[in-house]
Amino acid sequence: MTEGTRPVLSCTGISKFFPGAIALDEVDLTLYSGEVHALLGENGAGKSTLIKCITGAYRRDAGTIHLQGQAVSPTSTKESQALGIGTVYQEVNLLPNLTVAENLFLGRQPTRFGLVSYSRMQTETARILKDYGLAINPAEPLSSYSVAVQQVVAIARAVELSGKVLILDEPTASLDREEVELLFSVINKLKARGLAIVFITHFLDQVFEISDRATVLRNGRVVGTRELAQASQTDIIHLMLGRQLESRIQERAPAKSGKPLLELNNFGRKGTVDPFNLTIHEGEVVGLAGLLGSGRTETANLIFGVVPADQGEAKLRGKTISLANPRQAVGHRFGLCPEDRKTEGIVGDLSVRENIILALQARQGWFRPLARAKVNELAEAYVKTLDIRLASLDMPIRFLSGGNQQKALLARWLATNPDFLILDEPTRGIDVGAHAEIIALIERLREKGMALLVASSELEELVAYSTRVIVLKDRRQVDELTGGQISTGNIVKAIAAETNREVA
Amino acid sequence: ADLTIGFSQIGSESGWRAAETTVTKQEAEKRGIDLKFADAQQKQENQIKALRSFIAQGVDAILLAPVVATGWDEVLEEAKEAEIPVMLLDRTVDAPEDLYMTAVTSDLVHEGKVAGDWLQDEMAGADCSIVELQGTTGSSPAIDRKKGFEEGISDASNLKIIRSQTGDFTRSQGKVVMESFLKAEGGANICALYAHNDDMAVGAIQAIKEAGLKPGEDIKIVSIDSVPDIHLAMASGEANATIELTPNMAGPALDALEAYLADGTVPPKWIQTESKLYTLKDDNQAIYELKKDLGY
Amino acid sequence: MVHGFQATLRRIAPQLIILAVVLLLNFLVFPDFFKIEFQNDRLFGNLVDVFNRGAPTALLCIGMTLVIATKGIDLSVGAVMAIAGATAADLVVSGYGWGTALIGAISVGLMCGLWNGVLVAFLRIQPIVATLVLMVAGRGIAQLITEGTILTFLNEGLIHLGAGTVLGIPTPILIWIGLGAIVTLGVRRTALGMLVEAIGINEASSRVAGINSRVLLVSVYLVSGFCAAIAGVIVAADIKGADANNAGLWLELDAILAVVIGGNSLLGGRFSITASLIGALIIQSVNSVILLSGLPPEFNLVIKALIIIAILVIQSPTVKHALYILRASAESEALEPARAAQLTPPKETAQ
Amino acid sequence: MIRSTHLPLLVTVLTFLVAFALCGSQYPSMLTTRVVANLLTDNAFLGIVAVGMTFVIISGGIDLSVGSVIAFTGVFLAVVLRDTSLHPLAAFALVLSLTVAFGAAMGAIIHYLDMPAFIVTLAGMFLARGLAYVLSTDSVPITHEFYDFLQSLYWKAPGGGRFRLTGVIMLLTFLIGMIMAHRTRFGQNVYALGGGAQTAKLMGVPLAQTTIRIYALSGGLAGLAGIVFSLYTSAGYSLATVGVELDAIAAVVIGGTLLTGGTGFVAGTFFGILIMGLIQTYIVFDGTLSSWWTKIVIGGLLFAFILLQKGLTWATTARRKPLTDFAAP
Ligand SMILES: Nc1ncnc2c1ncn2[C@@H]1O[C@H](COP(=O)(O)OP(=O)(O)OP(=O)(O)O)[C@@H](O)[C@H]1O
Ligand SMILES: Nc1ncnc2c1ncn2[C@@H]1O[C@H](COP(=O)(O)OP(=O)(O)OP(=O)(O)O)[C@@H](O)[C@H]1O
Ligand SMILES: [Mg+2]
Ligand SMILES: [Mg+2]
Repeated sequence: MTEGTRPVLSCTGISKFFPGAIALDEVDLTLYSGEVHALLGENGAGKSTLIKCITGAYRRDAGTIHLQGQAVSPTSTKESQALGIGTVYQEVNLLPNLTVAENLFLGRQPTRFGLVSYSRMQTETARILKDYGLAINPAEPLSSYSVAVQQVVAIARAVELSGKVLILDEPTASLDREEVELLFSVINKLKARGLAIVFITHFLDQVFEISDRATVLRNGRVVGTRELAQASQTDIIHLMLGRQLESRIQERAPAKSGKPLLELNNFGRKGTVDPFNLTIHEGEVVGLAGLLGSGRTETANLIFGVVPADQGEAKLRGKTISLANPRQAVGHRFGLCPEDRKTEGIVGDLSVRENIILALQARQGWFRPLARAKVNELAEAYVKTLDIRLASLDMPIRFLSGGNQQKALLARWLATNPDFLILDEPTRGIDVGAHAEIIALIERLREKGMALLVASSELEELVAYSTRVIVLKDRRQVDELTGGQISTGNIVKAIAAETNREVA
Repeated sequence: ADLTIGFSQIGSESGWRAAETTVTKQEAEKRGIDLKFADAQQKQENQIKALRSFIAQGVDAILLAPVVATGWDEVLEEAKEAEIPVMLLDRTVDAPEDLYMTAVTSDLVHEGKVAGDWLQDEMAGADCSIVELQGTTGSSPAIDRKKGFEEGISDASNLKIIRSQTGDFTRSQGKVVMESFLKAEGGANICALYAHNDDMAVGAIQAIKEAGLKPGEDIKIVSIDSVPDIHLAMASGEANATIELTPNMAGPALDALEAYLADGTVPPKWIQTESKLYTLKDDNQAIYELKKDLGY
Repeated sequence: MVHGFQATLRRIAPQLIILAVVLLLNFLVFPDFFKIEFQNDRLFGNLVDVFNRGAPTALLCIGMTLVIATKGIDLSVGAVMAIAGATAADLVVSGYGWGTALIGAISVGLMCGLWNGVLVAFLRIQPIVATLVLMVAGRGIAQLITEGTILTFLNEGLIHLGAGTVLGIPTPILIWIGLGAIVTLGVRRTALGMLVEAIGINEASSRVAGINSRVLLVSVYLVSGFCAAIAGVIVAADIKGADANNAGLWLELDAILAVVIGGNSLLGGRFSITASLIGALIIQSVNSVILLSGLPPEFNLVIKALIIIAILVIQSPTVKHALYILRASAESEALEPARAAQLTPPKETAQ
Repeated sequence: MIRSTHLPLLVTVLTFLVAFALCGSQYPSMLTTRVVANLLTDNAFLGIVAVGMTFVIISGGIDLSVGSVIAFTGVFLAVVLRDTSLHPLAAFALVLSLTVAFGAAMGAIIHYLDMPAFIVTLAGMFLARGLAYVLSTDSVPITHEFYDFLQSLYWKAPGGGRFRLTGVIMLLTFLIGMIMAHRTRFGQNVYALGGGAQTAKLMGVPLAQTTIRIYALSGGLAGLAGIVFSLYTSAGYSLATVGVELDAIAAVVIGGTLLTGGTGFVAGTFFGILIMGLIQTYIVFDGTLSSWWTKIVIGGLLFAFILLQKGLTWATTARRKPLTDFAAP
């Protein structure tokens, strides 16, 4: 602990008002040199808003910020960068059209004779990314890499920019264990160098693993700051939720495998996913496990027709069907909650209400608008069951906090009452309370007879709800675990085994 | 061998222009000339490009209907150097005379003046408030026809232009602008309309009729070009006078060229076409029949 | 529905105010501006002219609003007007009735819309370039039909569409108001409006949600082609002739301007056809001021530019925001400070 | 090193070479220095504005005012040189600072008032041409020995082609433009802006400064193009260069730059200009097209080029990244 040293950054009385909502109400935050400070809270508690106020992305309505004792007031992220505050915002905020190297060095490119030196930029990039276990071509456009890779690049950029403070808003949401480990080793190095680090996440184990202190927000107010060495997970959860999280580890109803629903034979697409066979039954949850880039997302997209398959056939209840585009999939009562909620999920300027009924309306057709009463009923029901925090159903969905957007997307598909629901990283960015809620929800849906395919990087979660787990590696199915075989250990083993086999 | 001649036309912005193109093609065909036609879409830069391409191609002569008077020196010099004679059609240019062989044009100022003179005679000293429909702002016919008309009525204190607005040489703008004139001044207070081309006059005639007035009687109408539709209007007494701008500029130009090539006859620098005045006294129906197939 | 009406009114309030101001300007330069009389069996007056002369732009901006809502733009409408007008004229001149001519013109307009729509939705060519092709070639096609001349016709039925009246009201006014109402109801009483907005905001998301974005995209270009065709027929009928060279020339810019003055974002998404139509009236009123002012035509463009810049500045999000804050702080003098601050909307900066 | 992102550029270059060869095989006199020199001279002003337009389009914007600014510049120069005794060089400096300021003002309005570039520059287009009218509706010839001197600076190649100063100015503009786009921080910021303004802002790109500079650059280059155009015609004319903005946009797009912003090449624009020039030259050499067929053929060829580009890009990238890129319309 580094008590006694003077604070690097201290914020007092930060407030931020949005129409119909007080996002931050007199929030204080103090960061010391060499500490990792976790910022915790439910979805919509105000964490991201606080970050944006500190870094000048939002104009705060009240409050002061002192950096190493000096009052500062950055009005743009450029200024905060110049002050030595590096930030990763919640959604990956990099430019897909620029190359990896250009993204990493935007604004501080190495120059020679006043001209940007590409060769130096690229060698530097390769060197920096090696620390994070990424061996990618720095000269390729960023868009050719997955969200996870982009996330790592964003982190690397922020780290490079942070002279004094590093702020990470849910950096691990789409990362795998290995990447998280690498990230933590980088954080520890920075910590040793005396940086102050703000770490926002909903993974409490990660909080306890890396952080020294935690500040908890609830409804825009600070409800407490704790030394983590002296606190337990339950304390923190209690602080966050204002209540105890009832233990949900209940006896699971045995998987009663229903009739086969969807049969995929030799289904695949050249250069995307190797052909595979998969049968999904009613009332079962098939988990997709694998490392980053193993092809989970691509498999999900293939089945939903986002990227049409170019070989194999699909049978729904024994009848051959076509899955050439999402519209057909929706027509067959499929649903897909995509991984990349910002670009493939939300329709930002439409209201939360409209976002929730969008898929249902699309299935109903253009000329049969849902009745207003029905729409309100649906939207209100899901806002309640999923506990979506919002000022009004009429606010554009992009103003919701990240986790709440995720819940609204889930609501969109639940509203269509699908037979088969594909969830790609359904709990990404969801707080502990809601996390448990969603796991329970998946369980309930399964019991009702729905078939689910869930891709997730969180193995505990997969283990919790899957009745069958398929392990992917290099876009190929390499293993399948059923019943009692399903455990975190076995999944990790299955992934590793394959690796060893290849190495051998 | 057959002659190859390049013809750089401004564009096809009006019926008159289309007629000029048709007539030029006919005249060339009549003489067995291979005519290379280039439409410049109203842009001088395209005309210069076309001229340069003609030169690169090594045509025997060039017909140029310049979109504007200025800016031709350089390219005409190149043509001269390549010994390709250039004949100007319907407008002349601001360049030394030795750079082109001849210009076949009407006198735009003169046309305006004929219109002014006609109106002065027609009114015979009575007071008259005139509204004017100008051509496209900045185009040389608009400038010169305005100037000529003002000259034509300058010695008559009874004639006064009370409103003048551009109608862009088009029929529909002519109608729109006339409508606003009628309302702004009151139909009874307008005694005559001068339009820089017939198309605008035809549009204005409709506006006058819709306002419940009789074009040609309540409001005298004089315009320029002598396109078929204005003769039709004159035949039914809805317009009073038009001044012809012949679309056959190429005929005299090609005659001069052939004479020059045959025996070196150097044509005059300016071959002026006639600016013939047509009034209600002419057999307008017959003129209409005569003109209607000329490609206007 | 009362709720819906109030929302609409709030949405179009800025446009109505601007329209009122510009009309007032007209009144200042020409005191008889608001005088309407019944003359010659028809309503006669400057205000009627604004509505009548605004018809082509108004018609165009019905389709343009939808196209722009999908994040697109249709530069070809002016050329489509010329083609449609030429087709109608050509048909009546060759002896067909006005009904056939109208149907012919509309079919041609729909074909143009289909062409644009296919380029945009299926070949994935950016709308501005895709429609640029037809903008350039279309006028050529129209001239091909008329052979460069003004194709004059005398068919009373067709002329009635552009220059006739019904109960004293010029037909074009009835047509644009009618079509505007039909399309507005058509998109708002069905799910179409929302779905169009969805694909304009985020096509990828919409597609994943199961929306048939391609067919929807083609449809909006079809509507645009349809509107352009009607506008083209009206313009031709107005002067009893199809002027392929000049019909609708540069009118696409006016239509786009009307949509923007109507407060619709060129980046797609939320739209209001009613507001665009008022935008078209605003533009026509500006033209009217210029004509009535009696200033030399050299000044036309400068005046138009300055008035438009003024309108746009007033409409810009930044100025709107500033006005909002001003009003909020004025209203909240009496209120407690926290609530006052709450009224302040976010000046959006992130995400 | 050739990257996948360079593909559109390669396609454009290839298209030009193939098209030139095809034209040459039909009309051998198209393969002369005259035609090559004409391509450079006649398109000099268009090339210069297209460089500015490339920056604007890469940044995700558009500048519709350039054609009018060229006309305004010409009229302004002509009127100033006619009515005052100012030296042309001083007049150039004056007009360039005017057009730069004009562009910067549009950029400032776009940024600070948060308005779409399309509309702001449309108003700018009306304003610039309106101002040109107010200065003079008549075309005003420029007669100054300095102009004669500048016009006499050319190199006559064997075969009769004249490589003029204006062509050289265009080539230099392209060269500097390429360096600016790809080798300076400003250039990188332009690309960043095109990739997403909000994201770029969060990454610390100075939006206001960059936007203003982009439009100032475009305005300034339109001014330079105006100077070149006035050298080309020795006159100022308020009706000149109507619709040049569309030609410039078309050239930029044919050159492989996406109108959605974020990707593109200044060098591509150069070939875009050459391709458009080639189309025009070919049509004149052919000489049989009527006015209307000329329009239809230009539209058709524009379409063909876009399609070709689309097809090639698609063929080479489809394997790697299927359908997931919703080429935002
Ligand atoms: N621009 C905005 N307009 C209106 N309300 C907003 C806006 N941005 C955020 N909010 C609201 O402010 C609150 C705080 O949001 P914030 O994104 O800070 O939450 P968070 O703690 O980061 O949540 P999460 O864990 O889900 O990311 C939310 O209720 C959100 O709806
Ligand atoms: N570490 C990496 N190095 C290089 N390329 C990677 C890496 N991780 C992912 N990729 C690329 O990203 C692409 C995306 O794969 P996909 O999104 O289907 O994986 P996933 O299993 O869903 O993983 P996740 O959703 O966690 O990103 C892969 O095709 C791969 O080429
Ligand atoms: Mg957040
Ligand atoms: Mg994934």
